[in-house]
Amino acid sequence: MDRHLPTPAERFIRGILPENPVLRQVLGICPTLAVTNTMEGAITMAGAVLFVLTCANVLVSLLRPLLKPHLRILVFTLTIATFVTIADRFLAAYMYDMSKQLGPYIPLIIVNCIIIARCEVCGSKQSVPAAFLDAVGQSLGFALALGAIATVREVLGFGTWFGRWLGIRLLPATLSDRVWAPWTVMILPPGAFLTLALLLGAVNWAGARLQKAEVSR
Amino acid sequence: MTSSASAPPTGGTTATAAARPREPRLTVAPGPHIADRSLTTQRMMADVLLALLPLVAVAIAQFRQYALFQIAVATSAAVIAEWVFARMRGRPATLWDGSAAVTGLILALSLPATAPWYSGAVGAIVAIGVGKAMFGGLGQNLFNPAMVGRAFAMIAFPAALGATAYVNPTLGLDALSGATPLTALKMSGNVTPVLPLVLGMTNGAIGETSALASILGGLYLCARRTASWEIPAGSIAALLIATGLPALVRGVSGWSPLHDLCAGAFLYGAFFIATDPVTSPLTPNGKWIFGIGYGLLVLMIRRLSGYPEGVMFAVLIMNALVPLINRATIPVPVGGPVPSPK
Amino acid sequence: MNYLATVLMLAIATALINNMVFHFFVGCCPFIGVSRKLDMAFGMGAAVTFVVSIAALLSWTFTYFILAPGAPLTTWLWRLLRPGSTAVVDLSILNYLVYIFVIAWAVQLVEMYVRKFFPALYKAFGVFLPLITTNCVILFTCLEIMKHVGPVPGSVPDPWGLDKALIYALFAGIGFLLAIVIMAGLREELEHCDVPASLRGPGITLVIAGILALAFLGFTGMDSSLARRLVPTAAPAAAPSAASAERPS
Amino acid sequence: MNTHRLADAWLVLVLAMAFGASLAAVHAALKPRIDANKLNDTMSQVPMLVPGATRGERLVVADAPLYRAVDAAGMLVGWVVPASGQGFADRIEVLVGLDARAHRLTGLYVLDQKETPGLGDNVTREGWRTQFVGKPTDPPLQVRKGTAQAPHEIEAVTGATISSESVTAIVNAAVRRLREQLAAGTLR
Amino acid sequence: MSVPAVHAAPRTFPRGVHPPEEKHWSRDRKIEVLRAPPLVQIALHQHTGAPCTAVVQPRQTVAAGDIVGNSDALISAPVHTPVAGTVQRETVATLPNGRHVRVVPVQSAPDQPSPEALWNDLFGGEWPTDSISAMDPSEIVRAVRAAGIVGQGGAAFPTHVKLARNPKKPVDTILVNGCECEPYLTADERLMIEAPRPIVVGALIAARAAGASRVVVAVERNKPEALAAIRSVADSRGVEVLALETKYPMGGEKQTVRAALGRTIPTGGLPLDVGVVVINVSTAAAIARAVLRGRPLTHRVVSVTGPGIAEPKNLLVPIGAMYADLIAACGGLKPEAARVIAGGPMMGFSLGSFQSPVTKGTSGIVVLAGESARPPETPCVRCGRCVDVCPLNLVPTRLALAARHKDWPMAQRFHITACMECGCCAYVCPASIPLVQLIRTGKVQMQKEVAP
Ligand SMILES: Cc1cc2nc3c(=O)[nH]c(=O)nc-3n(C[C@H](O)[C@H](O)[C@H](O)COP(=O)(O)O)c2cc1C
Ligand SMILES: Cc1cc2nc3c(=O)[nH]c(=O)nc-3n(C[C@H](O)[C@H](O)[C@H](O)COP(=O)(O)O)c2cc1C
Ligand SMILES: Cc1cc2nc3c(=O)[nH]c(=O)nc-3n(C[C@H](O)[C@H](O)[C@H](O)COP(=O)(O)O)c2cc1C
Ligand SMILES: Cc1cc2nc3c(=O)[nH]c(=O)nc-3n(C[C@H](O)[C@H](O)[C@H](O)CO)c2cc1C
Ligand code: SF4
Ligand code: SF4
Ligand code: SF4
Ligand code: SF4
Ligand code: FES
Repeated sequence: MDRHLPTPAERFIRGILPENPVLRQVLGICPTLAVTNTMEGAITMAGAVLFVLTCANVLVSLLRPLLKPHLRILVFTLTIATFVTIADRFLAAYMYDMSKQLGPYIPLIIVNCIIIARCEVCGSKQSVPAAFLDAVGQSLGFALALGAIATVREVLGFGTWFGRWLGIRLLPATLSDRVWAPWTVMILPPGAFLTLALLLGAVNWAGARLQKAEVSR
Repeated sequence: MTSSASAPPTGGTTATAAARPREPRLTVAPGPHIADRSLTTQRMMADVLLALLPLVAVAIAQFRQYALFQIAVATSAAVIAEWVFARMRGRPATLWDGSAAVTGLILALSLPATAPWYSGAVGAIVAIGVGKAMFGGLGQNLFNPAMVGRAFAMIAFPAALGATAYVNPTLGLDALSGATPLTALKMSGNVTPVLPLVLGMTNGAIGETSALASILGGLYLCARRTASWEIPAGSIAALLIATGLPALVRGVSGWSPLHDLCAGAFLYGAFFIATDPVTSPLTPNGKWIFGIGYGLLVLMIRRLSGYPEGVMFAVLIMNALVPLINRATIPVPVGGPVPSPK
Repeated sequence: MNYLATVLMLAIATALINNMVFHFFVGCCPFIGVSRKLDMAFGMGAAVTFVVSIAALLSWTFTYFILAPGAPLTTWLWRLLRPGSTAVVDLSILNYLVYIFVIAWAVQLVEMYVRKFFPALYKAFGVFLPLITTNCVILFTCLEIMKHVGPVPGSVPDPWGLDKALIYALFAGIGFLLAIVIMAGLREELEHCDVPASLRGPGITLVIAGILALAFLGFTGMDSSLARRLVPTAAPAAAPSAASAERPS
Repeated sequence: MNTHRLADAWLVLVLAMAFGASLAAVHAALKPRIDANKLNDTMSQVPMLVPGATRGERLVVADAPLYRAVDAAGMLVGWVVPASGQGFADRIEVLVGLDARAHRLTGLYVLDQKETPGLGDNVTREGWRTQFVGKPTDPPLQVRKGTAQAPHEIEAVTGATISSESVTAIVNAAVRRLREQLAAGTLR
Repeated sequence: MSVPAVHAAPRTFPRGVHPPEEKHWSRDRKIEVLRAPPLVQIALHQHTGAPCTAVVQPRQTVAAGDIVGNSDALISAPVHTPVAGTVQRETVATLPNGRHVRVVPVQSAPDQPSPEALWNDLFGGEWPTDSISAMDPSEIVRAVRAAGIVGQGGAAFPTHVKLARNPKKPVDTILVNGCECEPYLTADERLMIEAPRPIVVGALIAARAAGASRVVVAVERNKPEALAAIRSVADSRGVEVLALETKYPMGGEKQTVRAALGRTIPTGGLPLDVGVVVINVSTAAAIARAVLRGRPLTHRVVSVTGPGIAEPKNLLVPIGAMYADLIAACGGLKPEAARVIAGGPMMGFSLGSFQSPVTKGTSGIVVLAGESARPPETPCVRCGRCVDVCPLNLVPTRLALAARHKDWPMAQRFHITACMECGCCAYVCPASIPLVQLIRTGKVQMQKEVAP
């Protein structure tokens, strides 16, 4: 049945960079933009996606012999919505601050293209270990992208990194604003769009470079 | 073949003319064989710099070394950025067409006198990098680079470029001791007399204070046909009509349509920024629409939004609409549209 | 407050100031994926506007009568089963499940209805309808409306009736339509530009979105000053409502 | 045909049951905690907003909630009024603390706001909010750019006059509402 | 069809450009007759339409005016030898527009008519008008075809086709085009001054053929002498003369008809669609010659002018003479000559070689000097100046962009096929974009790629 499908280990590796959901597949853009003005938001979102994606992918993989084609999407949606609700309640109960900050973007994971795409591409076709590692790999890739964007935005926008949890301050608070000032724009929507654009550009550029190097070798 | 730079050369192959022993060097090229040389791209940019001189003069007269500082920082940052980005893309250096200097100067003139060094520098780098180079360089950008840079800097450093940045009585310059006319109106309802607005004796961005200087420079640009007159005409007409009709009904007390015209950056924007050929429509009808839209948006933002002035936002929003305007104003050829083959 | 002013304020705030794409970042995937051609973009935007209005109608109704804490229908049923019970019945844990099915169902319904009765319209945007099920604009709108639905007085700040929910949804859709049409216009232009290879496609689209987000910041504050102008008696800078600042509990 | 479909859908039905059950369990387990979180947001502020108070008692008056601040002995020491209004960017939600007869402000807390970070969101800073403490409630407060001169004046946050005015207007409205209710005798 | 009153004519058209006129180089030089060169090359395809095939054999001797090539196609015209002599082997020559055509070389016999005799035969003497009203229209058309007359205004469209009556499209006006709006060129101007009579008479004959009741001669205002000369002949014969604004491309027929008659020719249509036939002044003279004297079209006036030629002249040349012969007759190129153009500087073609024969459509040779090359191309700054000048109200920059990117839907959206390639847009473009060239190749490629 497995026609040249990638092995579990390959699935894991691919999710992190070669098939990074945000940077290579340009999926899941909404949360990527919305929650990355602080590292805390980015990591919490990535954690929620890790939970939902892993549970959904594994469950779909378990159910895969029973899936009827025309009910497939329905089952996916049902599964995802349930796990998202659980994640949402869990955050509201134990990380109330983050729950308030992330607001509707946690429930929006339900329609996140990454998760449906993984259920389609991997969960409904491959074994449980593959589905599990695929989910973890993709989530790590997602976390990597979110972390990269959030790092740029938080450092430039607030002058901090994990400012709320760890209190890391990169610009001394006493710096005169004649010399340098944080860039408020990075916290606002324009900064989100521009950061992601530049990151995508950089990744594409590096990818093209690597490819050229390989071809010439 | 997507790049415009790789187009065939216009002058080139030397013919082996067999007519005469003296053999002049002859060129073969597609027609027309004569060109109106009074206006080249380079000349257009030089025109803009020339037309900006009155504004620069007023700025320096009023804000002294602060104006010089802003102009120096933003213009040199823009020119250096242009060079760096052209190198990065492996494109021929485009410094000598002067467009980067225009972008830098227009940006500089839109800053408050006391803006810290990084606001002009970041603004100029974003203007050229994000506003221009990322779209493919001269002629291909969809948004006015100077306004992209200014918007980025303004939102990045709201304290340095926002309303509070203008008032700074401690620097010993009279020009910097009062609120800008638009801020004074918005916050406390104070009305600045018209004459200082016309001459340039109020506070504000260094290039915007004198309506007269903007008009002088602007008329020169329109007369040279470097700028399309339809855009300032449309915007001024729209502003005067939209403010004048209510004034006719209710009567004028205090802030008049003339104030709206002369205060803030409206005229500077109408003559120098909205007229950026690259980011405005192609056809005369499109230019009218663009100008009217600009005028109305400036007014709407001044009156209704949280910001005292709307020039920058109005220009960017109208830039975004240019492709739609261009599409809606495709002229009908003389003699009607091409008949469909049948 | 004057009803017209409320409506106008909500419309401007939803479509321009808090634009779905430029402010809330929702609908980014179709915004990037379906904005290459003007007619496609218009079809997508129109389809979203259409579906979001219907989804809002359904989700408001479901939330108000069934799901929200103390919803009348659920409470009535519960009392029928357990006469004398005073507990506040709360099915809001099912919110997300119900919304996503409401949306899926609404899309199916709309598709069938439009195909049957408006074939021309179906041709224009029918192909986009199935895609919309997973469109976050719709779900996001339902979630926003949810925050303002509370059958028990005082349980939510600024409660909305069905009318406000519908206006909100309509202008959320219009805001999305506006954004995607503007973007498509710009991208058609861009096809002839020498954009760096690594930025072509999503990259430059996001750059433009960033610039548009900057431009749309110019609308900030317009809703409240408009309200102030239309209703001069309202207090300066704010039209405070007496409602609670609490979240629904 | 219909039964055929139903037969096909057994998996969905089973899943729905299972998921429903698990959600019910999650709900039952977490709801008390979530509710406590929400209430805490407000309740934990009461002692800070009204000096001498140890806890709040929630009332609903004219469809809007209100908190009686009581001391350990259960005696009324003041009020906490939740209120909200439009700020520069979005709604601002605040809690206003007042003495028992609503003559003086005793505290101000910003629950939720989306003002510009670094500008408008400075209204949440303690340094700015303490201005309100001890202010008389009559005449209504007014914002002033620069240094406050009269007792009823509030200094604007630099660069964020609009946010400052919003908060002040929200406070004034909350005060007005409480005083009306006190005067009408609906509260004791 | 109602005929608009003359005073309603606007005398101009919207947009267009005003390049420097540069007529002074040759406008005062009387037309000189070029002595028949030793060899002429008669192109078998010098008109729009089907090419001719040779009807003479190598080594055959021919008399001046003998037919050399002919075709049965409707849209075609025979070619004749301008000189007496011996036919040689058919070869191929390249015309200035890049087209390769078959040519019949004729070696001139030693005894050729004197210049005065030739001039008198072609343009001098009496041109009676009394018989015109009795002429049979189809007879005129036949004579025009037999004489091989094609338009001498540039397009070289067979004139007999234009004059043939079409009951569905009645003609009310013959418009004689004496605008000569291209800078430098003065051939038509000189002809109007020196031979107004055959022009006016030819126009009246054309009117008889086409069934037109009205004859109008339109001349740009910058040619007062020509206007006066034509008026002196025309007024007594019921022919109107109109002075139009000096503006390029006033001579384009869409613009002339608009300016002179106030009528708008539909896009993709002809003057015929608005009841007008437009003929060039030389064409008119050729018609008179053909009908009244039975002479074929064998000679034409060519301006050889510009700052790069030693002695600018207007020459009456045998069709088939080489460009090199004409240049030599004018003292050759100056050392500073930089570009040699067949035709005017706006629409003409620059020459790589002078071994091309003059054809019926050749109106001039312009030699530019010094720094005449256009500056190098830079990116379009979307200034819209090209839009401001396009006489047809097109958006040239978009057409060029579409052509460059082969975006045919866009090209069609912007009406690329309506462009008449007049060059106004490229003339004003501050970025020196070769707009006309791009549009021209775009039109051709589009036709190939979007075959119906
Ligand atoms: C070209 C130009 C464009 C400007 N655009 C804006 C704008 O869109 N919004 C704004 O608040 N200020 C803008 N300004 C600055 C204002 O004109 C100036 O600050 C105004 O007089 C008072 O605004 P402030 O209260 O923000 O300082 C612009 C200035 C210039 C020169
Ligand atoms: C990016 C940006 C964000 C802003 N955010 C706020 C804000 O959150 N609250 C506010 O009152 N003013 C904000 N402003 C400033 C307003 O435009 C307005 O200038 C200000 O309220 C005037 O206050 P001032 O008179 O104290 O400078 C912001 C300005 C910019 C450029
Ligand atoms: C741009 C342009 C300019 C023209 N200029 C002239 C001109 O100056 N004189 C002229 O006789 N024909 C000119 N023509 C050709 C006329 O349009 C028209 O074809 C001609 O007058 C018809 O007469 P014919 O068939 O006798 O040549 C021009 C055509 C174009 C497209
Ligand atoms: C009349 C005129 C106005 C211009 N205005 C601007 C401007 O507002 N901002 C800018 O960056 N460049 C301006 N330019 C320069 C140039 O067009 C600009 O750098 C291009 O947008 C870069 O592609 C202007 C040029 C002209 C001729
Ligand atoms: S699934 Fe929806 S919310 Fe998520 S990234 Fe895609 S478009 Fe955005
Ligand atoms: S399926 Fe929809 S949401 Fe997903 S990538 Fe495509 S357009 Fe975006
Ligand atoms: S004149 Fe040249 S630069 Fe200007 S719009 Fe036309 S093609 Fe572009
Ligand atoms: S060449 Fe074509 S596009 Fe250019 S001006 Fe002439 S008609 Fe217009
Ligand atoms: S992720 Fe937003 S609509 Fe698909």
